[in-house]
Amino acid sequence: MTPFTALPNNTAAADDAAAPAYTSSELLAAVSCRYLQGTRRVFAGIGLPTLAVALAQKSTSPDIEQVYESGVCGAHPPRLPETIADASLATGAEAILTMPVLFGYVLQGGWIDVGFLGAAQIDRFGSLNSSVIGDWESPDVRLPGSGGAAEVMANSAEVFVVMRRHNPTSFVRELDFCTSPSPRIAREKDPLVPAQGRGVTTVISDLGVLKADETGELCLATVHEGVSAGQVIEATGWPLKVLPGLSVTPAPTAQELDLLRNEIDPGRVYLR
Amino acid sequence: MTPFTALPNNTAAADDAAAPAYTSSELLAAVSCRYLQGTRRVFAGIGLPTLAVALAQKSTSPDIEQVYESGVCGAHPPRLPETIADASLATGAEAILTMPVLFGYVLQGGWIDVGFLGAAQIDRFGSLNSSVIGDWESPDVRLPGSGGAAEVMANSAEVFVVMRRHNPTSFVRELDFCTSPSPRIAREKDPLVPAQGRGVTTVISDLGVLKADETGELCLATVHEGVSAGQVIEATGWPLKVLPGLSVTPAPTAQELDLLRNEIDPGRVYLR
Amino acid sequence: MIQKQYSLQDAVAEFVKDGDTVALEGFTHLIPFAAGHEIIRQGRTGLTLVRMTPDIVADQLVGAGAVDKMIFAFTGNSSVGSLYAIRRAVEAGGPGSLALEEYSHYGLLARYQAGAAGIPFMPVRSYAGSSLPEVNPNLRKVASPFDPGVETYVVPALNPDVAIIHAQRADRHGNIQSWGILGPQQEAAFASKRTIALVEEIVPDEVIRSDPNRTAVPGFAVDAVVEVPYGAHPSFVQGYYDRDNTFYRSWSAISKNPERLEAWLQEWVHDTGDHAGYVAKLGPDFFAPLTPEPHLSTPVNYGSVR
Amino acid sequence: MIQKQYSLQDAVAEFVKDGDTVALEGFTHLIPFAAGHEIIRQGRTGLTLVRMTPDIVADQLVGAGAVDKMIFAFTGNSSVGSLYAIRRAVEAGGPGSLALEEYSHYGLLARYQAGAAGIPFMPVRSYAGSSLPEVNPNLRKVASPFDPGVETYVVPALNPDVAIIHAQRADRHGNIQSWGILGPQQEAAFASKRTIALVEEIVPDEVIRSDPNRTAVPGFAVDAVVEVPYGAHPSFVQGYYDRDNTFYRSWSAISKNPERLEAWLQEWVHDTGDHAGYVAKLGPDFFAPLTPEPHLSTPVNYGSVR
Repeated sequence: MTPFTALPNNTAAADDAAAPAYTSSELLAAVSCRYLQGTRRVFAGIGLPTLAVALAQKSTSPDIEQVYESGVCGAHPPRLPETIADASLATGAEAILTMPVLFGYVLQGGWIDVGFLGAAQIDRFGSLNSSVIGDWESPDVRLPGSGGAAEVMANSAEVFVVMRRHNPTSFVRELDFCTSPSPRIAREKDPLVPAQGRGVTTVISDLGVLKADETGELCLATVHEGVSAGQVIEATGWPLKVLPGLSVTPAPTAQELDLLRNEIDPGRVYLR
Repeated sequence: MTPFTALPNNTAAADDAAAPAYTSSELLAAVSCRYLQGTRRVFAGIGLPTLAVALAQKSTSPDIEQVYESGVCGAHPPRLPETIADASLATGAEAILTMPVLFGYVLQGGWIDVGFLGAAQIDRFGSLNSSVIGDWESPDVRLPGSGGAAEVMANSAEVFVVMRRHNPTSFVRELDFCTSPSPRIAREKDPLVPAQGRGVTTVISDLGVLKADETGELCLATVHEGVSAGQVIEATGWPLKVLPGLSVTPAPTAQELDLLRNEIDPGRVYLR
Repeated sequence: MIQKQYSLQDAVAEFVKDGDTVALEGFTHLIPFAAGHEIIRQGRTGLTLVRMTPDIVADQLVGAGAVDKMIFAFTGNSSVGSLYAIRRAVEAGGPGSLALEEYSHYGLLARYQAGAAGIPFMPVRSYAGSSLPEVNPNLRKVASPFDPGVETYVVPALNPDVAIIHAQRADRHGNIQSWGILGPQQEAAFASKRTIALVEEIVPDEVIRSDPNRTAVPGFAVDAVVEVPYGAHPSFVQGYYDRDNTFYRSWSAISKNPERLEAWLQEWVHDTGDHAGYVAKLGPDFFAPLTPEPHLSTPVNYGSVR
Repeated sequence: MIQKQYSLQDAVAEFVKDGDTVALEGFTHLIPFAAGHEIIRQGRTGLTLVRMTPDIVADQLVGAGAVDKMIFAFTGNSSVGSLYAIRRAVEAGGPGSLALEEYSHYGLLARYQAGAAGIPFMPVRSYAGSSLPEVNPNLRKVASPFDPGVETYVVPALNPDVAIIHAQRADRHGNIQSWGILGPQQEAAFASKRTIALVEEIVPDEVIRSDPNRTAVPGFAVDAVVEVPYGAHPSFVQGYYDRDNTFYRSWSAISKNPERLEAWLQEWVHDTGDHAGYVAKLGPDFFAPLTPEPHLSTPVNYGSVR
């Protein structure tokens, strides 16, 4: 990841004049954390979301909880888990639910406030493709597939998407395949199937942050330090709208960086 | 219960010449046990079926298992359970399944060979009423209802019914209400719903044993000692057919009585 | 930390309202009698009681006039004899009588499952040929979209206003653990808008976290956790106390006579003031003969990083 | 007593046939690698592999030519990198390529649930607007009979020929106990016509019976129970050994090169002869650094009659 040069950010310019340089991962984690304010339960895999939730727990949102698709709730791992298949996530957790309970009762039951997803492609209204590049029958590249993403999209109150590479092949006008549909396309294609949740409200990329407007369209809300709105528009496959009052993404604060580096991920497992 | 006078029975006349008197409960348990030969899994509540299964385990069918609707499988209670709500059924059991697993996967999944049921009314093809005497909306007598009976009837390979009182108000031409339908009526009323299992194959009453013929009609197979076929026909609300070769129900053997009285239910909890 | 610990009085006052649909669950085991009594004490009316197996606690609630309707699968119990308050209320007929909505066990359980899972209905493998669909419009058929020649009965999702359950233990965050016969408590809790969990004891966090697979309902799905020792009496709590069969056998005679039932409710529910009063009235030696000998599970090793 | 204990060789020989639909389950945890290897050793072909998360073991089975079709929800894993045998087989296209039937997690889990519960289909709360129904005819809609204005997607029951699972322990009767992340093993076992359960150890009956709530699959639903220590390597078994992340990271490079993959299968699967040979080849000290410190559950009291 390219390190960004730290610059005083908008909200904490005075305090952070001496903030150190930060990496893209640190920025993504800190930004994700801020958007989690007021959230109770996050459904996420391992990686940047883990850092964001851990940071929120240690700063703004001590009661926030991460629920893993494996069924683990209220994890208290003695060290940062290396993979979702880390035994330390299970030991000492508050609950390990069965898979029918986790996917049926917790996820479909509407208990998740924010679901974190990644994808190979995202479109203007936040539909995601994680199945295939090219044609499904004879793919150019076979991707892993939905996993739980289709359920997370359909059932979380809102969804955050982290995209490490913002470019026109990932932010596309039209998906090659729609694995996890936005509520908008869901209602359009299957109007009688009740939708719950707002779909993708927030996309955090290496260039900036997109937020959904009232129609669900993803629009540029902030640009990261050193990035221009034009650069983001150029890197986006659809005509990207810019929200009024576009600002620069606040940089990680010294306190956030300290927590991430020295308490949460001292081994730099995810802070690559 | 009326004690029967022991008489030499058909199959073990020589051995059992000196067999002691037995009660109706002992007869019902011993007869039920015999019909369980070859059965692997029985779904039953507490009471006579418990005795029948325990007797089978200690005599003809050591591998037979009783599954309780509470989810307990492979119970090894230190004493005969007094009620289905007996803590001793859970302690030391091989498994306690959740209710969705027990009713969904085990019962609906087709794992039960013989389900034991009782009822207030039974009809010619083995449909059962355990809901109401009179009209459902304004009942003469409100009965407990199905409990698991409807599922046991619909999903066991076959069903045994124990009726302690054989008379025309319990063996009826027409049920007041059909709580647990025979596969015959199920197919007639809901022909597109797949049926599994043969329904009631065996009714053990205080007068004799009815067995289903190839059409599913319950016919008199044996009469208990001292009971005539005419008595049973008179006590039955439909024109009861008699199977060819009607015989006298073999009495409990001395060994069976010994096991029941001295090993299985020394406190005479169910051998009332 | 979100405050989850309540007194039983406060939990019932805050989470159970007149006219609510209340799932009071526990299958022979872990029946939340103490909560039923507190509902009577607080004079709730117009409740729709959902319970797979309405038994003595349901008879008490009906006898006290708290319940207008009962959604159930099996009411009564051979060791109880008849539940006369319920029978009187049903057999009376006409206005003011107890309305019934009748299922079989899995039919009602599947309603909880569908309610918990956010799906509109759940298929079940029963009810073909039954009279129940004639008296219960919630038992309907759907054709399989995979084989037009196949139909299945389905039941609709049920989402009670509040679930009330009892368990052996919880932590202060409301993570509920139980063992022995589990009943439909997990389904009822997830299906309901609010959940009150009574427990025999609130234990240190470390106890719950030493065995996370034992947690049936995670704290986030519990609104109030209430420590109520002996709160399931006269039913039983595996490992804590056995069933009070003497009381069960005595109930039918009490319930048969409306005056006697009223006197019993006055003496054992209203006059005791709260569940601690009820336990005190039972007497200090009451539970000794009902207390089982210890029979512990072999610990399992979850392992920890080296 | 019904004989349930098998060698892995005999269990696979008796219960896994060419052309079978095989559910090989374990969600990150308890993946039955040893059974996958034995299937390769015995040269099975034409299998339909059902697995929510086809990962290295699936890549090995596909690379060995055992699998014609894969029913799945997520294939690959960020810590594995690509599964090249699967990618080659899929991206090849045309005859001889690997057929796919694609779901999301709950869609496939719900197929097991319906298969286990004997119902024709199971409703799920997803797939509206998705492209998946266009490529998978098993994702269909049904109108609710309770509200004609409401539709739901449903998936059909799945009943594999055989389920293969791994667990911590069992008794000789095949009562299977596991803890940690449970995955879809219970559903897969009940949905399948036959079940093979691999366990780290077969323990005395008393151990299993000391904690009956821990039993995920009762003995009657298990056809073969096989004691295979370290049978889940390189995945992990909670409390027994951690995941071999080094192997996971190394796999992509092996799988990328067909000759290297073939050599790996020869060396580690065929030439080892059986799983004991595989473990011996890893060496006597191999598992020491992967073995966790003990972290025991607090025993619960089931109680016993006085």
